[in-house]
Amino acid sequence: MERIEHKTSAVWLCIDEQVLDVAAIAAFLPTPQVGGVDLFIGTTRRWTGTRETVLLSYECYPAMALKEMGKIAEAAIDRWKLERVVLHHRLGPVPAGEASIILGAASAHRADAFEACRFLIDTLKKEVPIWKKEHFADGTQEWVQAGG
Amino acid sequence: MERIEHKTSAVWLCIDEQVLDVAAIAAFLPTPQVGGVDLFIGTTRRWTGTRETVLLSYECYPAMALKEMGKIAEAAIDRWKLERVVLHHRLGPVPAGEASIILGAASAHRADAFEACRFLIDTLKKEVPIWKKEHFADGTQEWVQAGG
Amino acid sequence: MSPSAEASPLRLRLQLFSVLRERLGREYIEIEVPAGSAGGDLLDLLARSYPDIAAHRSTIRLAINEAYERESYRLSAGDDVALITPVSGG
Amino acid sequence: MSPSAEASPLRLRLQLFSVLRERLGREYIEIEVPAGSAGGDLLDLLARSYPDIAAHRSTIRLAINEAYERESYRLSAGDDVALITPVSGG
Repeated sequence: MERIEHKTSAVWLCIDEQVLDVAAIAAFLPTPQVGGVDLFIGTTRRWTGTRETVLLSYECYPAMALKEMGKIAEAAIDRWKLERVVLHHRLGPVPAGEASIILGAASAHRADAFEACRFLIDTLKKEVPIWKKEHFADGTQEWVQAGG
Repeated sequence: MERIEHKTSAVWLCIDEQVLDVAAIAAFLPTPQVGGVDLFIGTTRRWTGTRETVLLSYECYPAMALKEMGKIAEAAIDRWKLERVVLHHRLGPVPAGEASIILGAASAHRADAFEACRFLIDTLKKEVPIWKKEHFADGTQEWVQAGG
Repeated sequence: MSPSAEASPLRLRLQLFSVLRERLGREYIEIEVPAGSAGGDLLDLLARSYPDIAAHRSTIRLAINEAYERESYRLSAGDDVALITPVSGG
Repeated sequence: MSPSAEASPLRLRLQLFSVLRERLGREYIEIEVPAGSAGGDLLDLLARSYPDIAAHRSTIRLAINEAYERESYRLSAGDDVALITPVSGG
């Protein structure tokens, strides 16, 4: 799938099969009014108890996923005092240890950034039409059916 | 001041006059047990209402500051299920838009990472002997006397 | 609309993803529903025809024209419909 | 300790930072306190000698040997003392 992206002065949304670029995201977020930035990075966890995951693979409904990500960004901007918001999601295979998602919120004061970032990930996991399949080391595969 | 640093398999503390390296921090945090990483980045805010800040300059009590940062990291590890913790603080002049601090917490599940990261910054601002001086565009300077 | 147009059934093309795409072995279903059908009627019809959809009936959300809609949504010609099983991004 | 050792005053070297370092124009204060003095006694003595310290007396925390200590802490020879005004890192 091709990279799909929407970038304004305040919001940067992206869905892409490439490795996510935390430095570019951290560079985008500050503005002259920003004092605090919170970033959430979701990574493929190799071990869950004694079960080993080799990779997660993600698929999405591209146009709708980007629209839903935009709605979440707008909802966060309505609710907290934010200067900038980022939502980047990786698609396709994401090996253990790599990032599948990076979300960020930048605000004058840190409380807004923390609360908004938590909202971004909690809401994205419920609303955005993206699905992950877990590929275990024993060769089995399984669609994950609920936000985790 | 020379860079002072303490790095183990689980904790990376650093106080340095150089620009903080968010990519290196984001690369350190994941382990095979990590699913969620929360990073807080504190930046020099240029505008507070109509007052313009040119830079913040930081000084510290170096040996004690690193020890206090270590205590905070240990307290977070005791309280939440964390795989890794990072506390990096920049010293000297930090121009508007640049980062003075980057803190991170990595855990199997995101709730621990978010709560721990918030605890790291809130506690650091109260306990670690580091002081900031605000340099305004009108030429005045002022030591900040309380965590902000 | 004329009475004959009202009576003619609605042809829809539904997008499938994730577990439904895999179980049904395809990305789209073409289906006809009676004119005036709601989203819930469509899901009930699909559940009768496809056991794999029946198994997920209670948790499928409808997306119409790239936005979630309630099951009471009245379907129209040209609607872009997708079946959204519980999402798991992040 | 012998009675004469107990009676001899304690010479301490205090580190200053931030606003106190700037106001007093130096990084260290050398001071003698009576043997057996507590941290709070030291702060009271400093406040009587230095108006700039008096102005901050109520918010200064004592660091002894690179850790915060209560004002009841009994000072000893060789203690590494620092005056910590409210911190503002981050």
